[in-house]
Amino acid sequence: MIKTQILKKILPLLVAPVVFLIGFTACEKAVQPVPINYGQDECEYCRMKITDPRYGSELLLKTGKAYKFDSIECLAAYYLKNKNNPNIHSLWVPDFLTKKFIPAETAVYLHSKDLPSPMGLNISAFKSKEELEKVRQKYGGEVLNWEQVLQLVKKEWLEKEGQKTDHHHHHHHKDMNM
Amino acid sequence: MKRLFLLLFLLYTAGLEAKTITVCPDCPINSIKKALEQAEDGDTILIKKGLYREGNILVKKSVKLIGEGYPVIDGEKKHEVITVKANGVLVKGLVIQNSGKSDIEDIAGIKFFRTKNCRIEDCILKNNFWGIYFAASKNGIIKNNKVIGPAKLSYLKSAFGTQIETNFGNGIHLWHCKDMLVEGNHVKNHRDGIYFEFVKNSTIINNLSEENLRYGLHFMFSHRDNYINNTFRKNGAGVAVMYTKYVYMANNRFEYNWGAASYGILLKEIYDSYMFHNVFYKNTTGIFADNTNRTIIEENDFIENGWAVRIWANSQNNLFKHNNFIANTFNVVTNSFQNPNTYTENYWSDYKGFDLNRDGYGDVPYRPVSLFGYFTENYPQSIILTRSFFIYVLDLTERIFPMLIPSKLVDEKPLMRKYEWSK
Amino acid sequence: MLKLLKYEFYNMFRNKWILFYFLFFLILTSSLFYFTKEPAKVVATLLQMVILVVPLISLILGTIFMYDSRNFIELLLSQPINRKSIYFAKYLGATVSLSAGFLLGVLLPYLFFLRQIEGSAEYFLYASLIVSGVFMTFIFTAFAFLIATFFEDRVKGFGASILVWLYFTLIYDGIILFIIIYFQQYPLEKPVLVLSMLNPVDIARIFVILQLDISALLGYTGTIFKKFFDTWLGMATSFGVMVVWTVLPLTLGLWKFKKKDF
Amino acid sequence: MVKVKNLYKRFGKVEVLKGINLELTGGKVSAILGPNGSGKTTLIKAVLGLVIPTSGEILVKGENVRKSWSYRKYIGYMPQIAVFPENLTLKELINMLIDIRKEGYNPNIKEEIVNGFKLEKYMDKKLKTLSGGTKQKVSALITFMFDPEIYFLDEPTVGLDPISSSFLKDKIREQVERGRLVVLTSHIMSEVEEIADDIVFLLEGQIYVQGKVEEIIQQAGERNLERAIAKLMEKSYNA
Repeated sequence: MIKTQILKKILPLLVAPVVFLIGFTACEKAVQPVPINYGQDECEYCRMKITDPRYGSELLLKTGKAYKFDSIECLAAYYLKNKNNPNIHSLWVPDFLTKKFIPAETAVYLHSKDLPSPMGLNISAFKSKEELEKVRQKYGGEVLNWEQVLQLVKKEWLEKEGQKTDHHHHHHHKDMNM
Repeated sequence: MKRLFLLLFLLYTAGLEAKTITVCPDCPINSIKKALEQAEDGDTILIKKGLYREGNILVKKSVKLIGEGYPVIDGEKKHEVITVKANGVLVKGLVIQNSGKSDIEDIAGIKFFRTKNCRIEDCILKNNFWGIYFAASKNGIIKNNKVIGPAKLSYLKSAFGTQIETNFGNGIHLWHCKDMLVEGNHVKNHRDGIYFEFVKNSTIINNLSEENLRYGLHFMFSHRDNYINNTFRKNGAGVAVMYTKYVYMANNRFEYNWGAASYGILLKEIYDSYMFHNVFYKNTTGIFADNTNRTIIEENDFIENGWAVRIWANSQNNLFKHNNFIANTFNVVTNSFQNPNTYTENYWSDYKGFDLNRDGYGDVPYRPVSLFGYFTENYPQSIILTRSFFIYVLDLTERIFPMLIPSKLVDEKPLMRKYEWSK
Repeated sequence: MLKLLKYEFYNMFRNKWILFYFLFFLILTSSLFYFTKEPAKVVATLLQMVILVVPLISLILGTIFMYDSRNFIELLLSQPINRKSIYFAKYLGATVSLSAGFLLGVLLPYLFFLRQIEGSAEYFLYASLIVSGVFMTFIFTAFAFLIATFFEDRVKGFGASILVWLYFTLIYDGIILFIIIYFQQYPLEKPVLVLSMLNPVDIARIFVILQLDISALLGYTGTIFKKFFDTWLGMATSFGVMVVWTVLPLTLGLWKFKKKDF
Repeated sequence: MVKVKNLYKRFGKVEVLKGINLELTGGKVSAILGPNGSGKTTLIKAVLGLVIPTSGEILVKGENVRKSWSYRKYIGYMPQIAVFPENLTLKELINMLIDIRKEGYNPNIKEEIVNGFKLEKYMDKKLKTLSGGTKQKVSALITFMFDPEIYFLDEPTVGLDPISSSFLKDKIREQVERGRLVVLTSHIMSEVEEIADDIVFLLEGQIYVQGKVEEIIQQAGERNLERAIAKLMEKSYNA
């Protein structure tokens, strides 16, 4: 009897922070990309510091939580591993020239061995084909869409990762001809 | 005797063919470019003390560029200072400074592109976008250089929430190379001090890499390399090694990599490697192992780090043996209830057991993981509860009634005394 | 009220508990400085005292003082003084004496050892430790008075004091951890910041830790807090919260005290 | 001087005072009597402002006591058990009260009582070292030295030796002769009979009987007050 009385009095204290939190998140603004703190934030996939604004990417959850990546290939790899999460809201990559976020699905990508991206798959994003061509004139390389980027990352990274139990297989990244 | 004659003869003929061209501001040949025009393969260009502003100097012949009294070659913040596209080039005793800077190009103080048997020795590189850059080269030597860039660590202090200058290049940058030697260099204030990408069968020895904005040493996809007797100090994020097999790291010091997301060393997808006699001192994290497998970590010292070892459950079949864990805030943390690695015969300074049978090993196993450590690894925000009374109670409860910590993550034979290995 | 306060001090400064409290901090701090000459390390240990012992002692001694002076309060109430003055005089008498015990106990050894200190003297760090401790005293003595005014029964009063202490030092952080785990898919940076800012014990703990070496361990979350504290808004907010946590129980206690039958 | 109109007080579920109407005037000693729990102390405390009435009005010298505190300068109160801040000395206590009260302080009266009770030697002693009787004397001292117009004395002679007790009683009578009002409670009926003029007999929160001491003894047809009161109480138990 006394115990339930005490409990009744304490319960609001316990619940208060939770209720507060729910109220707080409910008032949050619409889900949109969060600015990356270059030099401070860590890549969610490869754990490296994010330092290059030409490649810093983001995955947003419906809750507004943002996962940040140092390269487009890391975003793609993370997405491939987590795409069954029903909470995923959107994917964002930076436009190579303006460094502003654009949706990953609408961006066009340049895959050029002479334009190395932070994690070695050499993928850069552009908001339009015209912009991309400006850069491609100098560096060359092939043009990809988002689906093809995913395919590339799957092939170059994820499928090879599966082989790690194999002791002596040949290393999986093609070296440039010397 | 016959042999000696032969040798003398060879030297003589070589001397006949290979001439020395002297360059100085007041000489008839007052620019390096002019000297290069006149030079032939095998010639030496002797550059006397002075300031040389010649735009981009392109070396396409196998010459020796040798400075006397440290002549200064200046890129006027516009050009790549020296570009080498020939084999067997030696660059020695120069000051190379003020390269250009670009948003989309890697402009270096000196760049070697598709070369063999090139050497750069005793040079001073100052204020270049990228310092020494080797691309697609073989059998190169980078020795006793001083590479000081413009990227100050203090940029990071005010970085949070504001856009800061992050566009810096690396100090010694090797890309798609083979059989290289990086020895005795001092690299400072670049983005990454020493950077290897697709570099194989190479050795990094006796270097000091410090106060770089991101990593003191950073390598990816660089198999069968040796890293010996280097010091990586006070780098923004420490050292990162990734996607590589057969790494040999011995006698290195990883120290004062003490920042919000810094590591002594970050191991990401490392296979079949060996870490031996390294010292991790005052790093936020000593070793952070993500997907690191079949690696032996033996006879290393972990002293006064935040986390001595953070190891994720995707890292398997690693062995921690004869290491000394001394006064770290957390010894080992992991994000899983499983333990696929082996910890044995290490010394843990906070081990509280006894050794009644006097065999040198504690009688009860040591459990290096705390529950709070587990939480911080899985829910990073919970770190904000550091030093909370709640955490003491939580850890104490877990020690008395273990529930969450992997029961197999134990050192069955904890050493009673520090393991002495000779340095 | 000031006259009343004067005699409160006469009374308090001769109180053996206050003396013990002072000696406890004096001896502890002195021995810490004796063994390490680095103020940052001393602060790291004292911080635990500030966020655990100071609240606990403030609560316990505060309730003891209030219960013990019940009859005297009756006597005072029969004099031509208003209740507010009595309550404030009692509160200030207790809280200032406790603060002084803590402050002198911690400060004197620091000043004494200041010459022998190796490295940085850490004035700001030490000052923030002391300010935190004083705030803890003001806040939890206010709670003690509130509790002692609410509960006639001493035993209940002590029970409530312990509960308040557990809530702020233990349970609240447990709730935060629960939230962090349960709502991990939400952007929690701001909510966790705000939640921590609502608990004075957490403010003191985090504020001091951020200035210590171990702040590097706090990583990204710590950076957010650090950035917050670096702004005037952050400083003002945390200061404001401390003041609110002092004023809130104090006014509530006074309100109850004014209506109370003796 | 003190007027109580239709006073009710409830503590939780217990109604302690149920409509008290009372008027007390100066120049008299009025004793409030009644069995334990009849509401004596509550009534006194209500007048002092220590207990806040549920309803009803209390006037002290025409001033409503609700929300006022300055009227207490007319009142001296001697509680049943005197407890003082233990680390103050007697002198400090006296100075403190003079400091906060000032009004009415009469050094002559103070001297007289200090001498009468022989308190001089305790002046520099800490209050926690004093015996119960001495504390009672101190309590009387700090009540009388302000020369108030109204006295509330809750069991004033408890713990006093006969000499001190007589001294105190003399002092009480003296005040009445100066036109002061003295309200007291006591369990010693002979004492009440000796010094009181009027009696207010409370029973279960109401005034059961009120009147002059002699009248009450007469009405009950008894020899003395003690027996008269005993009879009254018996009656009430049977009722």
